[in-house]
Amino acid sequence: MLTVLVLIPLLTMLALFISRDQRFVRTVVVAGFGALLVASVVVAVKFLVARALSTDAMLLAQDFVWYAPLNIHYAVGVDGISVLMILLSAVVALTGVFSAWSMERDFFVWYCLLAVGVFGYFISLDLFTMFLFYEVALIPMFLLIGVWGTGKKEYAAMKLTLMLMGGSALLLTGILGIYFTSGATSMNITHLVGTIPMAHQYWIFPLVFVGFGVLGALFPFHTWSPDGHAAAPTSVSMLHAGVLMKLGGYGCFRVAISLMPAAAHELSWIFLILTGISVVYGAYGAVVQTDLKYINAYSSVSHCGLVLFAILMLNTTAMTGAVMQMLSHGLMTALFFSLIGVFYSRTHTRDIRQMGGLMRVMPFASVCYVIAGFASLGLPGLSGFVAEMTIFVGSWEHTDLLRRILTIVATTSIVVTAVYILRTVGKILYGPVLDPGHLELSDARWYERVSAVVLIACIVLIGVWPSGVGHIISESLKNLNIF
Amino acid sequence: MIGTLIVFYILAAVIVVSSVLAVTSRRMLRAATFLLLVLISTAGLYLLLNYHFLAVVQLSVYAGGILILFIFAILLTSSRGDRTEAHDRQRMVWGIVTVVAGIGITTWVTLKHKFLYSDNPTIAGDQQIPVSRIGHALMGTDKYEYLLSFEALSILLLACMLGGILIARKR
Amino acid sequence: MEWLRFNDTLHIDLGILLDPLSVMMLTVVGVVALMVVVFSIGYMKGERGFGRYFGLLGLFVFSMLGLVVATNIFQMYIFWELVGASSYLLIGFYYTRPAAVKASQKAFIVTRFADLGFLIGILILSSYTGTFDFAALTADNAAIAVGPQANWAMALIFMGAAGKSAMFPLHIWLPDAMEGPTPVSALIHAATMVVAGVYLIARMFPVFQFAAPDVLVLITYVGAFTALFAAVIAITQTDIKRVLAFSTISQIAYMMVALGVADVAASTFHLFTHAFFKALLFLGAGAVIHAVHSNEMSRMGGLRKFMPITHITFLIACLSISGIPPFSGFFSKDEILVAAFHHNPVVFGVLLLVAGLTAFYMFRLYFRIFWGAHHYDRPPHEAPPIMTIPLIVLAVLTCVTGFVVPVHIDWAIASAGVVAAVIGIVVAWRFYAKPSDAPARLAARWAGFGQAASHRFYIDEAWLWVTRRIIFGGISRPVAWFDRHIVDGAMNAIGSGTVRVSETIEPVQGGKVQSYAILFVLSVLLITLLVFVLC
Amino acid sequence: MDFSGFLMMPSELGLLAIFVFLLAFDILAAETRAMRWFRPVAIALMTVQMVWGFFPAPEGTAFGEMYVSSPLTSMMKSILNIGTLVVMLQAGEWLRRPENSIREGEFYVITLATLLGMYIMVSAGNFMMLYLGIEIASLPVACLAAYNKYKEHSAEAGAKYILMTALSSGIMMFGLSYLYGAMGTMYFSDMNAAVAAEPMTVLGFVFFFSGLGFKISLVPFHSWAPDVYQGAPTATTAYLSVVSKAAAVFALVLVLHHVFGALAVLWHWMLWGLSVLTIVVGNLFAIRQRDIKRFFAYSSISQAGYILLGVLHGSSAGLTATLYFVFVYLFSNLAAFGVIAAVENQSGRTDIASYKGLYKSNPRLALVMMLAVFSLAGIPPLGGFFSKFFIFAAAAQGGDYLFVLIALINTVVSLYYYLRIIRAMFIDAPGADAVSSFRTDPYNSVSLVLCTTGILVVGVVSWFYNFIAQATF
Amino acid sequence: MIPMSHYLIVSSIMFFVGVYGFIARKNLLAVLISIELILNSVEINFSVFNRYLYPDHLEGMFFSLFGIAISAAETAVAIAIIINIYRVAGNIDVRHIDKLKH
Repeated sequence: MLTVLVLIPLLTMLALFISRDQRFVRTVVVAGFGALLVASVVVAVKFLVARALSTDAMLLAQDFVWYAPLNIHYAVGVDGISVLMILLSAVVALTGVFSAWSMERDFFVWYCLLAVGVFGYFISLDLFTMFLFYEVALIPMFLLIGVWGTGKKEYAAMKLTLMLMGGSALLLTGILGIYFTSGATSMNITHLVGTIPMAHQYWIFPLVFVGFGVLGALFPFHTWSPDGHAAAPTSVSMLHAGVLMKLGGYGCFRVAISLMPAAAHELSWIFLILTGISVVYGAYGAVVQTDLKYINAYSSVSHCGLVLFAILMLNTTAMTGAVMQMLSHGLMTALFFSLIGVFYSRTHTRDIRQMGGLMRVMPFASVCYVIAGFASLGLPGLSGFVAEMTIFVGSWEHTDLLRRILTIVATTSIVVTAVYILRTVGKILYGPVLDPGHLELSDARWYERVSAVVLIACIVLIGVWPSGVGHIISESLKNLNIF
Repeated sequence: MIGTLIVFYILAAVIVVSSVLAVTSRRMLRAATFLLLVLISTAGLYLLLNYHFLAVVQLSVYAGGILILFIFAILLTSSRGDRTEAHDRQRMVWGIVTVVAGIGITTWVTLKHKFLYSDNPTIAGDQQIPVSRIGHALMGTDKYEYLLSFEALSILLLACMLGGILIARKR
Repeated sequence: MEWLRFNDTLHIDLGILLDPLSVMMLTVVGVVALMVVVFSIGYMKGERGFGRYFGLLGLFVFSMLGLVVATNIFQMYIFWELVGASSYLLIGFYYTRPAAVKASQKAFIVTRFADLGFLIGILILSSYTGTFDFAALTADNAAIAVGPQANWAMALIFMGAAGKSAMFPLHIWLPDAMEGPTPVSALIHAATMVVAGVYLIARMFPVFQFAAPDVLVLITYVGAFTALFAAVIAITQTDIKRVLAFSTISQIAYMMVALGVADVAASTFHLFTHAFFKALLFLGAGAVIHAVHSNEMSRMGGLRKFMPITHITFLIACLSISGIPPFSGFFSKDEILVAAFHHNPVVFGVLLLVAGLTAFYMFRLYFRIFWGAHHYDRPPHEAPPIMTIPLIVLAVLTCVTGFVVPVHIDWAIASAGVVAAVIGIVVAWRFYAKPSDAPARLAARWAGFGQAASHRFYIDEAWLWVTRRIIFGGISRPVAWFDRHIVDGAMNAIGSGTVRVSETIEPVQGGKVQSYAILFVLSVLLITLLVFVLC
Repeated sequence: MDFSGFLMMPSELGLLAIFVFLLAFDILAAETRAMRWFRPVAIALMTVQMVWGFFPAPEGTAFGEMYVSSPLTSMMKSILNIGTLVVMLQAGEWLRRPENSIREGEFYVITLATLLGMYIMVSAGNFMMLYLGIEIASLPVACLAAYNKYKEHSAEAGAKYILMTALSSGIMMFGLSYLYGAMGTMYFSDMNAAVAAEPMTVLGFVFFFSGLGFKISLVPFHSWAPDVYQGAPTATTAYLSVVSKAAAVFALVLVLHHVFGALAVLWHWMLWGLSVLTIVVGNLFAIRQRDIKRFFAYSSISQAGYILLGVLHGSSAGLTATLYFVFVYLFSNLAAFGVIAAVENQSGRTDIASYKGLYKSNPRLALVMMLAVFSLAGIPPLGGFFSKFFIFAAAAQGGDYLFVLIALINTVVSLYYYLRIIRAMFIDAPGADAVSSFRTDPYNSVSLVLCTTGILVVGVVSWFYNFIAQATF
Repeated sequence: MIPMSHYLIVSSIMFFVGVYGFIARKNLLAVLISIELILNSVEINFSVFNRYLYPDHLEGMFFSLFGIAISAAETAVAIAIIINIYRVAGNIDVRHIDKLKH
């Protein structure tokens, strides 16, 4: 059942190979990713139905032996967290298609491959397939940025790919360590819980955490992010910041924390400090940037740092917040990038010093941008607030001084976030129109609007009705029983 | 017995001196001649070891075959520059280092090793090996018999011949 | 209704809490908002973004009502933030004006900074009481012990309140916020949002009282200082809306002092009366600005002839704020003075001084707008009925609200207040009702002080220095530099280092067979040796 | 005398028959129109041989343990068959060029002879057979390297190869003589019983090992490889880098396990150091190459390091992983060389710069190259990912996480230079003298399809791994 | 009575002299001559071991025998290639065959 989520983008990709003209390509892609969204929703509904009947950690699970000698299975299954991630990915992927409306066929081929990796990753239960899909998701990035990007695209693509692959090198070592030191006869995550000897956890945990952390923009391994996002084309930035960076956080949780909770307890302080730095550092870094995408990239460092920060707090509340933050950041950053794409495609600049008064010229896009900004700075009613508050409340549950201080440090980021968001909004949207040429520009086209509206709808949904997702997440965490 | 000893040392001396000369002599034909001396002396060693058949093969294949090839090749490719070949000092130093190290290690190893029948050449069959035994061994299919190797060798020779022709023929 | 559950004990509910306090606030918000909306129909006519304006106004009122009826501190925080955001949007309504944009950003960021304290305060409080709920927090048997934690929590919560209510030194956003449309200022920055801080502390008052009395002392002094400080600045301002803004700060500080001296009733009463007369003042000012198209006092004068309704209502409001009986301000101010008197004579003295100053600057304003010489190219005309009706309604309310609450008036103190006010009015009349050189002479004598006051004691500059130098120059730029050059540089260095090594070893593969042979043979020998040695 | 031993070796006999038949064909049909049929016939026969190789061969020993046959050796031979077949498919276009057509037949014949040598290497039960096999597999290859004999590069490659081969075979033989001296036998089984960690044995082993290391192109015995790979005709390079290397790996695996098992502690650490060195040095050199053949030489050097990683722990999983790795490596590397051959035949160029914009002009070739390169870099879901994973798993099973980490970090470095190729093909704008759009030779296309299928399928379908696994031990 | 080690020392001297020649000589044919020395020394080793230590079977002797044949084949191929070099490059200086290095 879950495999459908992988098959749909795969088939879309194959269909693209035979399609020739642009119209057909668009039809195929929209149909494919639309079907993917529908399938994701179906999966979510099925999951909820199944959840009512069962308290197993993973539902809708299926298991096929793949490489018997090494106990590698093709094992899939979902819990609430992965279901939400799947929904997020489907939404962002579909909106990404709309934002990439004018792209050629080859672009979508790699785009589909990316989707294959992402969905495969989220449904995987087996460490091997998980890692496999993880890398499948990373590699198309090189071409997507390298071929269709802008600016220092080759450099950015190379750096991104190499740094992420460097992370996955650590990761693979960790995965092998998990498998062989546990003495288990399975690579299935659910079977590996509690089997890893403590002595080994000490070295495996950092490897796995940093390995995933690179993708989650863990300080100081985040530097691929500004360059990569700045160089990537709109929809790739959307998918990358919106979904791919979540792979890191999800992996940290799913593998590092849930398999090695003891080591996580012992070592979390190191990574808490690092992620705490990420949170504030990313925010401060964003304040002085002048390129819209750099601002957003640093802001992603900050927000994704908060995700890892929350995960490391090792309690249900913070973890719930972390997942919410993943959703929230995924949607909001996708929205940001999509709008930046709108601006960039019209003004051909991303330098905030050269823009101004766009609110007058492109009211729709600008209002959406303001909404995205509010979501980013944590305005109640939008998703960011819920996530951040849950995280802060969760991390405050710890009473030791270090975590308290770090929490306070992390909370200051919301002020700094306000500073850079408002600065950006003020510079590009408000004020007089700087470039007379900009007066001529048109507002967002219908496909761009679709993308923005869908994302905003999701942001508002989570913001207004957080207990929906919150419940799903905390239920799943309870069933996992790791805290 | 002392006679064999003397013969051995003479041969050994010839081998050592000629090999050194063969690789240091500036003129190719001289080098080839010293090689011939080495090869012949080696045949002498085989005789001392009572491997008469081997000595004959050594003489006929090496001295009779290979060396002729060498001499043809030298004549074919000789040119003026060849005669005054200057040695590359750096190479020589490296070469000498290698040689000293290599001889040192191998000698140390051979002297250190406790051989099963150490220094006892007279055990079992210190006599000439009958050619028929060699022939049977060469054509036999059992253990310590070498029909398969012989066949393989023939393929090697055939393939090398083909290759040689491929490279050497004019077109 | 449970909105979001954090853990077994903490959860955010969305609910409605109706008690006298919230009903009072609801009344204020409802009435003022209605008046402002009506007034705006006239005021905003023909403006670009008419629809947007009312949309945002609606958002604000929604948020404000949500804040008022909040049943728990987190719900309040939610709407608190929403209020801030809508305030941001409304201040920045004229988004093409750079000043408006700047002001809106400043307002949002300063209050956000304060809210950070509020949030941390909530976190501390909730983690140690295990609840967000006001009812549980303020219940008589609430198990809240005095302690550093409580002090911290409540002090931080007060920081949030101070931000929203523009207490020193977080007041800087409020004068700038006057860049927004005037009715907005009336609604948000005079009557409702800015008193949210007072409301919050009133709401949490039992907690302050039992768990953190030290914080109440802090509140008292901050309030007293702010009151005086703002009043002094108000004297020197020439922009009528800024005068009103500082007056608002000063009046809210009054309320804070009342809270600090543990008289919640007085505080909320003043809140109640202040809302109406301050809204009235702002709307009146709006009508004036609408008529003369300027905020500057120097462009006004003698308007009493052209705008009689505005004039009368404005006068009523001025009298009320000055504390002249029988207008509402008198009653509420008196309450506060009484409370302060019983609590701390110094504070009382300050408040009395402030009362005088208030009367002085309000009438300075009044005289300079409605009296004195006038020179207009085109004669200004009275505002249309849609604008004057709200003025009238508010003026009536200003007159009557003083009697809503039966108060016992301590005439001794009341007369002191009234005398102070009258002195202020008389001085203002002497100085400004007729052309006079007295202000100039006074200004000359107090040049340095006046200068400083008119520059609002350089607090803005100080904040600017903090943000520009510390945040941008001291943290962000170094962080960005560090990121690009050290962190990223390290990553790049790994890459280029590898390439460098690759370049360095390239000659090893120089195409010479004999070098290869040396390498080969020596390696074999070396490996052999190593194996001998190591194994 | 008992010649029934020959019945034990059907694949050798089959290959020998093909060899003889083609030799006769070549001699008899020289310079006639019948030569047109030479290529199809050769390829058809080789295909038959390949298929034939998959049928179970008799197991056991023959000729007094000179010859050993087991499912494992059959598997190895089949892998070599596939590689040779692909090389033959790819060579055709180049051999048909006017300057080569006169010696077209020799290429196939000599290739088959060397393949026979590799069979012997794999099936040897005695060091003499092994040595003969190695010589058969390498001496004629020197002629293939010098095949374009009028080109200086090719001649130079041939000379370098023959000289270095001769040196290494001399050193190997010296090692063998010491092994013989220490243990008094050349038979694997007897030696296995006699082996002990004495200096003489150790010296003999290291010297012998260097000979195989030379063929596998392990650092520091690798230095011939870049030069020869670059200078030799592309088909020869492909053959050297895949089939010849694979045969040497197989021989090494068998010798290490069947003969020197008792010295495992010793060679474990030796191989450990050498494979780290190989991976690192191969990568460092590969970074800056401009010629694509030379580039692939270094890339295949570093791949050799990964191969050793599987051999290192002597576990059965490691052996399976090694074989599997070689199997995947064969497809990946040959796919790359197929593309190189196609481009070279079209443009005569082998510098990486000539690949700029290849995707625009020849998208299919570029895609194949991309798959090949990604597979070599170990990117899922291609075969290379699986093979690397299994190798690492085998190492991790042995507890050698440090090495796994080093090797994995090196894969990142390798990814850097592999991505350079991708970048040239997909991102860079084609230069003025870019390769134009062309049709690939049908035989070569078949080979590319075969390799691409291999890259895509071998990993995802676990049958291959299981097939290899059941043959090993 | 000749100690076996003397044979071995002679052969190893011959071997490394050959290695020296391979490394130091310029002329390709001289290099080839050095290779002959190397191979020849190995064959001595085999015969000596066979005779002194393991005279029951003829393994060493046969290895020498085959070794001689192999070295013949090797020489043949090498000379063919060297002559080809001479044809293409006009000389057989080993230092001139260094075009392949980038």
